Amino acid sequence: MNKLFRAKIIKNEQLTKDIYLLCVESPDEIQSKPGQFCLLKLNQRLDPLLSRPFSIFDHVSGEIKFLYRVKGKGTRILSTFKKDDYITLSGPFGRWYPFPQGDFIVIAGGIGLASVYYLMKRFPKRAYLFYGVREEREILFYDELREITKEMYISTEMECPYTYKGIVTELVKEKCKNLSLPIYACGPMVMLKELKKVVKESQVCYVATEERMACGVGACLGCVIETKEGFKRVCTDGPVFDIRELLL
Amino acid sequence: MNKLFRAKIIKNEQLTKDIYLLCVESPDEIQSKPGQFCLLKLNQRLDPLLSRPFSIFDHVSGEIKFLYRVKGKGTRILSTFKKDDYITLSGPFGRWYPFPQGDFIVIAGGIGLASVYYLMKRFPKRAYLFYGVREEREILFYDELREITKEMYISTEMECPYTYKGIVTELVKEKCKNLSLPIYACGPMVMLKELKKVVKESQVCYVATEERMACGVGACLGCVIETKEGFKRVCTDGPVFDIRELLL
Amino acid sequence: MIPSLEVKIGNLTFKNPVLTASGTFGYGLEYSQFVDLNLLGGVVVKGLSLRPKQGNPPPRIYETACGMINSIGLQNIGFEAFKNEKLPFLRKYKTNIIVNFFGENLDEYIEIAYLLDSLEDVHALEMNVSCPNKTTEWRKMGLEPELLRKAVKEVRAVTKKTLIVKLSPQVTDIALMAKICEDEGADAVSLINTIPAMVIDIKTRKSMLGTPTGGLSGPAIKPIALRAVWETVQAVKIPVIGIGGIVSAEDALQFLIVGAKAIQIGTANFINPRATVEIIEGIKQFLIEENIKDINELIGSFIQ
Amino acid sequence: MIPSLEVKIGNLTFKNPVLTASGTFGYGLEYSQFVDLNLLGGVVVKGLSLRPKQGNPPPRIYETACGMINSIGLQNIGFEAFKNEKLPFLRKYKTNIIVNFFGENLDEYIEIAYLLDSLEDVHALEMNVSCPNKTTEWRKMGLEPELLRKAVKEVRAVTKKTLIVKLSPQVTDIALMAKICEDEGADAVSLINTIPAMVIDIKTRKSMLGTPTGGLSGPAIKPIALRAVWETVQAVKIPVIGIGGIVSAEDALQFLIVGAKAIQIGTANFINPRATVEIIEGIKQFLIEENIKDINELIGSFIQ
Ligand SMILES: Cc1cc2nc3c(=O)[nH]c(=O)nc-3n(C[C@H](O)[C@H](O)[C@H](O)COP(=O)(O)OP(=O)(O)OC[C@H]3O[C@@H](n4cnc5c(N)ncnc54)[C@H](O)[C@@H]3O)c2cc1C
Ligand SMILES: Cc1cc2nc3c(=O)[nH]c(=O)nc-3n(C[C@H](O)[C@H](O)[C@H](O)COP(=O)(O)OP(=O)(O)OC[C@H]3O[C@@H](n4cnc5c(N)ncnc54)[C@H](O)[C@@H]3O)c2cc1C
Ligand SMILES: Cc1cc2nc3c(=O)[nH]c(=O)nc-3n(C[C@H](O)[C@H](O)[C@H](O)COP(=O)(O)O)c2cc1C
Ligand SMILES: Cc1cc2nc3c(=O)[nH]c(=O)nc-3n(C[C@H](O)[C@H](O)[C@H](O)COP(=O)(O)O)c2cc1C
Ligand code: FES
Ligand code: FES
Repeated sequence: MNKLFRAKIIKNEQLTKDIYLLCVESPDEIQSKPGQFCLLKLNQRLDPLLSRPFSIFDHVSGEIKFLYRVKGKGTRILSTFKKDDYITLSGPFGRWYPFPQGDFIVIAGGIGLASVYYLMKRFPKRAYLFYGVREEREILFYDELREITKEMYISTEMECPYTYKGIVTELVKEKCKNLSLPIYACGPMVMLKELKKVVKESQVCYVATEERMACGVGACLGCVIETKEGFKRVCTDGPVFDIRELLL
Repeated sequence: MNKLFRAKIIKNEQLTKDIYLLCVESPDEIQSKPGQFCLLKLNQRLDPLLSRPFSIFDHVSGEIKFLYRVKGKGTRILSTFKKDDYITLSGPFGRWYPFPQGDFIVIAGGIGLASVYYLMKRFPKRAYLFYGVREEREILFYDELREITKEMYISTEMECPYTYKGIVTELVKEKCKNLSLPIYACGPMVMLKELKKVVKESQVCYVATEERMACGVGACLGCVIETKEGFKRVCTDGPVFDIRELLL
Repeated sequence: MIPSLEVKIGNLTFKNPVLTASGTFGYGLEYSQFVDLNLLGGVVVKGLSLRPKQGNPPPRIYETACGMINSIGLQNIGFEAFKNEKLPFLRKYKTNIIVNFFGENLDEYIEIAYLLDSLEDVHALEMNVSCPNKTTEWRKMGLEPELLRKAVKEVRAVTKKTLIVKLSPQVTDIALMAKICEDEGADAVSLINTIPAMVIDIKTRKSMLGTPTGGLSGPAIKPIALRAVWETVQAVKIPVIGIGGIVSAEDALQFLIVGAKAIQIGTANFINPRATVEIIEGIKQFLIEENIKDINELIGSFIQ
Repeated sequence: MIPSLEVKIGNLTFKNPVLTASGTFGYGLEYSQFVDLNLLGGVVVKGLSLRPKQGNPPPRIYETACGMINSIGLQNIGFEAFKNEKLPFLRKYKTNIIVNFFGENLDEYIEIAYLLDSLEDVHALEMNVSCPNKTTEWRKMGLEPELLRKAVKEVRAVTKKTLIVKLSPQVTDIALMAKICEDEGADAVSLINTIPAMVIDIKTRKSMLGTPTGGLSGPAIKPIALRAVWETVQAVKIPVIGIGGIVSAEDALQFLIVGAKAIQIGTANFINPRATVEIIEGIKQFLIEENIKDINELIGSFIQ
């Protein structure tokens, strides 16, 4: 059941230069699944006008968490919210990641971690995580990730002694010769494009996509992406799609 | 010299249900005179768009004070500013009250006090103040006003044991048979209209007027009021006018 | 005493003057999780054409100052799918169902109007004459008086249902366009549709949308819409339905006071999915406070 | 390397493409306390008529969502006072002085254009053909192609100065109006003027302004203005000056990229009295970052 509700902010913590973790109280009746998102209303004023979509990073009893990067004016305003402020949000919306039967591969590009963390936590010790960031200090939740994954590989674009240097899809290709496990991925468009090249036709590969949104409920047709069967809505037909469906 | 500047907020104190006192640091080069006003910018966003005009309530070295009533969305936003926040303002603008030579009468209706306090403080113990409010608890700065005025009379619209019951212009008529001292007045339009009836042609009477503003510098012609010589700009030809000039 | 919010348009009765605007409320069902559709005066569904339509390439929306610009390009599921997949669900609600429709050319307009006329559960038709992409001559019908006259006349001839013509704001004299609709037998006009607009990315030098231009909606355009409605109300006797930037009961009341018989809520649904019902509640409150027993007393009470 | 911001309109050179919009910057002098006028590409002064004009009754302005609506009613001091009291001060600045003008009828347009032509310190004339109150037939010249044609032709005949025609957005095809101006010898067109709009007080049932309607300006209208400019740029060879809701260098750059040769800053002056100079600075920064040596390379670089 998705809902429109006002939630009290438990914390809105700055983790890196531009990444924040927002934790809000959530009513008990809110149920969510990994891969779903909420729309967060930024203010009661008319500018900015539209709510912004954010993946559910984690959802434990009575608390929903969002991990977000400050990109523009909406997220900048979001970063000014304080503990005990109230925020209006709606959701959870969208198709979740089909549940993995056994072990699975997760590929997270940067802030894309926000979409897959909850999945790995829900199915602990079963994910082979490939996590790509630009530089070492952008690696988030290292300890928690070690805890919930089966194996974890990190790539950085900048040189770093402990990580693979390069883009994450290269790392996947290298470390994961046997690509028969299902893949769950979220990251920037360039990563998804690379991934599409890597993935075989027979491979199960779910990716979370992004598009600007207005309604979030499938009504406005504003958030479509191109698929083999024509335009589909990220908010309701997605955000999780089988990569083979997408024309990236 | 008027300026555009960013000022640090010293305090923004709630005095009554809807009246606040905002104190900001002011650069040394800012010089002001009683009756002048500043434009306060409410945010860096585009809604609300325009800055709002507020009289200089008081100006002591390094500190400008504004007394304001929350009326609509702009003043509501203003009331959320906190100590140490920064606010952008410009000014001082407008014609000030011509300085009184000897004793003088001041008539303040409600928040109109914001415009005349500074005048009385600048010329201490010379003002006969007539101060009208709706009810007792709206009386502001009682002790300070006792201190800086020569005599003080308060009227309230609601019954109150210590005050005159009625509107302030009635009180003026009653207490001040000899109306030869110059009058300085600020208050709602109804008060100014009443005052115009009370005042004789020979009487010197300066009133501070209000009109919605955009530029504050006389450029947009948005803030005009009707005078005997046609439309005049509140921001630069006023806000202080000789009441005999005005067609109220 | 509970004031009456009932208004009439053509021979249709609306329990209140608050409808949804086409394209912003899907087929109603999308919002039924947030809003009890039974409470609405009416639901205007997404613009329908004979055949399904793909619409424009993404990105399709961009936020602007107090508004948004869209280039959906009238994507829709087409008449058959609407009839078979949406209408059976929508009909269950006690609200007026209004189908917004359009065609690539006049024949298509006539054909879909004719087909819709036969659907018992459709209460009214809203003819969208303001298509953003002017690919064919007929697509200019919202901008050229004589094209509009012919189009309304021919559509009118094939349907007995309440016919509302939805006007484009991109004309010098919108009241004149409304008058033409009235002359040709339309039961009402609704206005305004989005205003052609543009936003570009200074880095890429390209449009922020998949098309160069789109349509502007939201609070930004409200003062323009209100003026257009007022001008129109003075020129025609048929009801005028006000649309454009309404986000609050206060906004809605402004339109009613200048003379709109009803209003439609568009972009506001995105900002607050419960906007429609909150606006109905706000209008009711206002009538109680102002001691107005019947909303029709308020409508057109503007003092010049 | 400092990029060149210089642009040409007619035979006038502007040190940069940033001008002030008529009616929002007074006679320039009002803002000289905040802005060194020597830095501006040009100053367009408040709309001038032969004789002084009282304008509309207050209230004259009201804030709307990301915009404002005004009904100043073209109050101004008249030609003589401008010449004697304002121009002698304005001429001291090294910037182009552009006089925006209008008349009650065509004769007045011609007469004031003729008078302005003789003032050495006036560099260009901006003919305002979009007067909000349509009291006389000629006041519709901004809306009707044939009236516009005649008006521009006759005004052109009496002045050799750079002639800019400022167009109204309230037409179906603004590019067509621009084409007419080009055909009749105008050196440039500027657009858009404010959009007719309305706001009312639901308590009093009256307009929030002293007149029923006013003109909408500010960020709210920017996407509409940008689209109008782009449409116009494609239709004419003469320079187009973009106006409408520009508050930042980014906004200004959008207009330049779609092809505006220059831009005017209006309502933004009220929000930030230093808007003009900050925008000039921002444009310069952008050119440096993008490694563009001459702003003329950027102008019209929009990729469709
Ligand atoms: C289903 C979904 C889930 C998302 N989950 C997360 C998340 O968990 N954490 C996170 O940091 N971000 C997430 N995003 C992206 C996030 O919504 C955008 O970064 C945010 O809306 C930008 O808002 P802004 O006002 O700060 O940026 P703007 O000033 O609006 O724009 C800045 C830039 O961000 C782009 N952008 C704006 N809106 C979106 C959008 N809806 N999707 C993609 N790009 C956009 C713009 O095109 C522009 O390039 C998600 C997006 C979607 C669609
Ligand atoms: C020269 C001058 C000095 C002023 N000094 C003070 C002061 O010291 N303290 C104080 O509390 N107020 C003062 N005001 C009034 C103050 O500017 C308005 O109350 C304020 O702008 C309202 O803003 P808002 O956004 O809260 O209200 P809005 O939501 O904009 O409007 C609420 C109500 O206030 C009215 N209003 C809006 N702007 C003005 C305005 N500029 N002048 C008069 N009425 C307005 C509106 O018409 C409406 O009825 C002064 C006004 C002027 C012109
Ligand atoms: C995303 C979107 C899609 C729209 N689709 C249609 C449509 O299919 N048919 C139509 O007549 N109007 C359509 N409109 C216009 C709206 O119905 C309405 O006229 C306009 O948005 C102005 O109202 P608003 O400011 O309340 O949104 C659409 C508007 C939006 C924002
Ligand atoms: C208060 C005000 C007064 C104006 N007066 C004039 C005028 O005298 N002549 C004119 O051609 N345009 C006038 N305009 C229109 C502006 O020059 C400009 O075209 C319009 O405001 C859009 O630009 P903006 O959104 O940047 O303000 C006026 C606008 C405002 C807000
Ligand atoms: S955001 Fe409206 S359909 Fe997806
Ligand atoms: S506020 Fe612009 S002239 Fe007074």
